[in-house]
Amino acid sequence: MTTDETGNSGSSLVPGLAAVALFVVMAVAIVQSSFGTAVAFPEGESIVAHIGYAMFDLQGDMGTIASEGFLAAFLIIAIGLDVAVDGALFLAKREEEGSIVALLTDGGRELLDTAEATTAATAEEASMETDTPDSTDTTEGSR
Amino acid sequence: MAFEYVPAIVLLPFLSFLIALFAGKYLPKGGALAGIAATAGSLLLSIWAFLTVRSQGAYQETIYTWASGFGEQPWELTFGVLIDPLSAMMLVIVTLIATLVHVFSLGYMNDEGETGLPRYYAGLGLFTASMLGFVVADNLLMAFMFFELVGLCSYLLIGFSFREDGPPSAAKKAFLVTRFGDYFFLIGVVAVFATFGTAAFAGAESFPVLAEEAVAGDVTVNTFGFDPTTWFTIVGLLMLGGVVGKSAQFPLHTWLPDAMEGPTPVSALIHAATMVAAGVYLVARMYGFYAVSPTALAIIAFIGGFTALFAATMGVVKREIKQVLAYSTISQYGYMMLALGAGGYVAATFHLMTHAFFKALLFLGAGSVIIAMHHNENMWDMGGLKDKMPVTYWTFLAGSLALAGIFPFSGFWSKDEVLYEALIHGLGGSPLLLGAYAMGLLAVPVTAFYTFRMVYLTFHGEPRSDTARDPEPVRWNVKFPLTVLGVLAVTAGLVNMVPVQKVLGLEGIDYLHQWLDQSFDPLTAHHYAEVSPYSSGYIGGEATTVLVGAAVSLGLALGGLLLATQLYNVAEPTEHTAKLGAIKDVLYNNYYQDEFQVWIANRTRAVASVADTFDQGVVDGVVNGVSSVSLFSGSRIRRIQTGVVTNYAALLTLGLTALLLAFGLLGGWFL
Amino acid sequence: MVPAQYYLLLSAAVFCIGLFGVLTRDNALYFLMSVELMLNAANINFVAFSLFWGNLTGQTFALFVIALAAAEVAIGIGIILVLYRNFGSVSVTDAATMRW
Amino acid sequence: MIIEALIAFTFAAALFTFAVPNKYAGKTAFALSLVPIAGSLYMWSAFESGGNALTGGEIAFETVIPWLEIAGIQVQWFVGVDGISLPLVVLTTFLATLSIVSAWTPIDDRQSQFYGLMLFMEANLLGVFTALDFFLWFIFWEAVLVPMYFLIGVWGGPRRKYAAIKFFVYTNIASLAMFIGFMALVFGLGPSTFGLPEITQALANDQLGAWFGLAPETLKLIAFLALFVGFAVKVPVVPVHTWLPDAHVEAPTPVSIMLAGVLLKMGTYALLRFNFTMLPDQASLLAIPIAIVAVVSVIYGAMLALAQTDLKRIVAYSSVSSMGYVILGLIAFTEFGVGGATFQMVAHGLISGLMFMSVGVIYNATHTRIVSDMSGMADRMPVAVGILVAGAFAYMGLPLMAGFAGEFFIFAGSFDSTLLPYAPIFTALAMFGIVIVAGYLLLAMQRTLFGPFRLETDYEITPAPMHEIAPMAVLLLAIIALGVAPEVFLEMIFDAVGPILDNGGGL
Repeated sequence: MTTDETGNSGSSLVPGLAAVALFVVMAVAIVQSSFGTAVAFPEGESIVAHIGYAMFDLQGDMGTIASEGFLAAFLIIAIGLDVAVDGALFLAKREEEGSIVALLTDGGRELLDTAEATTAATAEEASMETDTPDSTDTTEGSR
Repeated sequence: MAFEYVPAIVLLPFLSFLIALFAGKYLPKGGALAGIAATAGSLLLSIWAFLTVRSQGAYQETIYTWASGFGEQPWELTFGVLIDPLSAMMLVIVTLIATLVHVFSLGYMNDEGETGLPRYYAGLGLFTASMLGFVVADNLLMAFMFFELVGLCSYLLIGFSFREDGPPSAAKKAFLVTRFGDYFFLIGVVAVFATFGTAAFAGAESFPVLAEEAVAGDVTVNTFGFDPTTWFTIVGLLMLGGVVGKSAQFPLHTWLPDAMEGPTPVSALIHAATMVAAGVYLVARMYGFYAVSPTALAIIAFIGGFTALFAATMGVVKREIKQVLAYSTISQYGYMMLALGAGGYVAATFHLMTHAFFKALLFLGAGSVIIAMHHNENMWDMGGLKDKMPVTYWTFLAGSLALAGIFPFSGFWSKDEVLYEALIHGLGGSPLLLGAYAMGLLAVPVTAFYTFRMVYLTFHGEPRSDTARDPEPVRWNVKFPLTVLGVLAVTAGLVNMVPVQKVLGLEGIDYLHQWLDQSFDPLTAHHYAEVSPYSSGYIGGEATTVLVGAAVSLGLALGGLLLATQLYNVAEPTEHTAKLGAIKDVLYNNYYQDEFQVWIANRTRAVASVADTFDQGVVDGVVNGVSSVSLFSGSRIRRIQTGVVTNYAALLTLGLTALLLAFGLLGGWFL
Repeated sequence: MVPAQYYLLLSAAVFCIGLFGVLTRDNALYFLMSVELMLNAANINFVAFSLFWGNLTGQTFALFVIALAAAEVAIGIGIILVLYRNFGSVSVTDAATMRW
Repeated sequence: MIIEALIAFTFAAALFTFAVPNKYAGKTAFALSLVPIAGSLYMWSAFESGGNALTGGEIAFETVIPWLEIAGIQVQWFVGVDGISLPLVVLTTFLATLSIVSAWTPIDDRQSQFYGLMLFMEANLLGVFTALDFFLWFIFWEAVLVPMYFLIGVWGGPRRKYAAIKFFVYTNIASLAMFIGFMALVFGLGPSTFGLPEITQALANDQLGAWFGLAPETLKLIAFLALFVGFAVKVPVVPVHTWLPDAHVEAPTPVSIMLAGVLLKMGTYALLRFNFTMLPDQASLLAIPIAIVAVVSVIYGAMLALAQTDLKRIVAYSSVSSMGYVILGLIAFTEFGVGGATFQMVAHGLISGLMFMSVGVIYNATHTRIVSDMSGMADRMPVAVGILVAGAFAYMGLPLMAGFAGEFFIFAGSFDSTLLPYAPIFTALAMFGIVIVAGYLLLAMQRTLFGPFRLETDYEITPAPMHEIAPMAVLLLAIIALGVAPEVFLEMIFDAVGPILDNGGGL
């Protein structure tokens, strides 16, 4: 399974059977189960407004529909999102030579190669030095 | 009064051990003087104790409680001294010979420029202390402890020249063979504790007394389901193992000739006069215990008689002077065992005493010869030393006459009494004893023969090597001990002239008999005679029997002597061993006893290496097998970690499905 | 009112469709989409039971899940980019060096 | 309070030593380890024996502080000593210091960590011998393994990883068996605390109920077997002994000293505390199999020692042999048997410590331990060899040295045993070990120490330095002192052993 489908994308449907099986099991269980009568929301209240209250821990003061307070969760998620975006940028910005991620996956071989290449380069031609800062500038500029 | 100083008899040599060990290299003579002072002090104290026993009777005191039990095993494991005629006499013998050997060592070790003198004198001091501790012991456990320490000192002193190959090997053999005997002895000691709850030699609650009463049915002891006599025989024979080992009796005698690798004074002190005597002394010490068991006594007598003859035959063909003496030692201790087994408690003690003197004398004389011969021990390289070292010659001759049992030297009296006891008790209805007596009697001419073969080869005829032509002179420190011992070897027999008493009807010249009767009640000679299972029988009358016995043994001894004179008292003696034919090889090889024991040792090691292979292969193999099974299965199971995330997801899904199914089926979700 | 089982069935179906995608595809971008489906399956349950119990917590939580999904996509895309850079493809089967 | 102070100080000393620069670590650890010695000596001098701690006797230096609650059972900080554990505490502190000194020469790398781990191990060992709450005791018991694992695995010989893992896994699996066995008892009893005295007395009063469908007697038997297997590995007895020679051969000298001197005693100590004190009836039920195990350990271990060519392996296998005597003494269930076994634990700790130390000193000079690689060492290192010879004789059970005392008490006690059928025969068989031990030690000494000097490795041999001789001399003196005056420990041991015999031991 792992070997023969490296080239083309997603040919084997066999593992999908597991998902089907899971669905069957869950469906049978769900169908067999019974729930009591639903409580539902009171008529006439604005659900969206109450979500707003819950978000900022105002549900006790303003609302009538029961809910937890989510201010802390809201702030944490906000920070989480920020981190995620920063992380995404961090991952995306790395290009060629000597990226940390590359090092992690190749066991440091590239760093070694780069180091050798750098020494070789400095020894042979000093004019290349001008190119390297250039490329760095470009990367920073893209940020 | 004197008895309060008895511990000092033991401690003085111990002190000299400490001095020699730690300060020996800073002292003149390497600690010899401290040793001489200490042993001489012990000698004086021993003589004092001896005289006090004579005037005040025996003495026993517990000095130190080593360990004490409680509850069901309320055993008191103690150290104490028991000074009775037997131990007082032994104390004097041991301290006297130890002192003389120390003096002799000045000539043998110091003058010869040996290295490691502090170690040597430390060993001698520790040995003397241990031996004296053994002699004064008032219970079996203490005796066993010092018995073992004596073995240690023997090991250290035999292996004195540890830079060579021979001595360490001989030392190992000596310790190992005697340890094998001590193994049985230790079982015996433990059994005595388990049986009687005490191991005291003397007193109303001592184990020989309890054994006697148990046989009579007066007390009950734990005999482990056996009949009392049977059980005491078993225990007695177990303890006999230690005796056989230390006193070099067949079949554990093989270590003693090898032990001649040690310095000659050590051979004199340890392997002739004292340590080897420990075994015999031990049997004498608890003779009351053996006396209740006829079977044990018969076995002792038989072992003794057999060893006496067996060892004597091997002495006939030896080339080295010390080897001859070694085999004669084994043989003579055989006589003592014969006497003990034959109910001759006094006879054995008597022979123990005279033998200590004349054998120490012979070894020291041999040491003197060895100094003169520049440490060449081969008798075939000697000859003609008679004129060059007269003191050595005459004293050595006195010792030889005593050893050969020639009237009126000391050995005659004691050996004659041994044979007499065996004879009368054998005639009294113990045919087994007569067999042992016959072997003892046969050994007499052999002894006389090899003794005088040795004397003639060493001192008579023409010198057969350059060193023998120009021997190194010996000093006073060699001659003095020889002279003292020479006098004793000639005269010691006079303390117990039983034949004279019996034939002439003189009363009261059997001093040793009277002396040994002065002990605590159940430890007296005549009590042993009463307890022992033998009755006496005579040829004609008592005096006739004495005369016949003495005449036969003296005649045989003279016969052996004459044969030796015939063959070897010539200017150019030649080896006559070829006449023995095939027996010669057997004798040279000591009846292949050594080979047999080496074979046993090798078998043991072969078994050990099989066990090792088994351990490495099977026992450890199972352990490693378990580990490799888990390692192997681990290496297979880890293949699940393919690194492909889809597979992990599939496994997760299947796992979740299976889990849901299981819960659902158990929880009835699907009904 | 619609019985709760229907919502659950729907949610299970959506989840299993997402799972099916994860199991059968090896393009990492499909993964992102499939995971999105699975998260939304959870959201359906949140909202459904929020209504069922008359409690707003579920609905609010669904909002957070949506926010988390956004973060996940952001990171996911970044990871896919790095994946592509290192292995020259976006196939998850190629990135199989962390095994055994 | 003194016990907590002792353990806490030793832990602190371990931490401190970790922080000390390598150069000074050895001396620092030595100086710090003198404090536990002083503490244990104080305990010894202030100790007044009052029976067995487990059977309701007086517990000296006792502290009980509630700590946790697990499944409704109270876990306590419960420490104290009695006549059985105090000698082992003294042994531990002494051997730890001496082994630290003996490490000065061979350990030349990461010293601060080495000595820190040694002290850490010492603290845990003190805990093992003083803890009287099962949970607490088990924590110390397991925590001993960790420093040992690193000490073998980091500073060991060429196959150190194999040896360390084998040691750790083997003993850990054994601990698991032991833990399960004990927990079965605990759940059957339902005690209010994990305190060992409470559990012991509850068992003695037949309070054990059925658990998991098992009758009390079956439960006891299962627990006994599980505990026995668990501790037997630690002791070790044949056939679960094979980790020991590997661990010894690879471990550096000071670690071997602790391993043979103290760690093995944990097994016999626990056997005495758990199997023979708590479940005496089961012990008498299984007397013959246990005696067979003991005798086989003695003879088989000695035979294996005879076949070895590595000095350390010889001593290692002889430990198996000596520990067999201890088992024999325990199963005898007599005063001298059990008391002698306890005494032998201390005696063997000192003697095997001395032997490993001596072999280590020879190794430091020659860099080989193979018998055939050398001879005549006595010529070059007279003092060290002299002490080695003395130690070897102590091992052979020379009277007036500690080994003889222990062995004699055991033999005398087991010969007289009423509980063990055929006791005299078992005893006589086991005693044959004293002949074999003499055989292999004398053989090895003759080959390595005596004869003309010869050495296969290229090292200049000089007499051993003072700091190598001194600990050996101290040990030798201690051995002789104990051999001459065994009463110093024997009295308190007997006092603590008596109640065990009253408690049961007869069917």
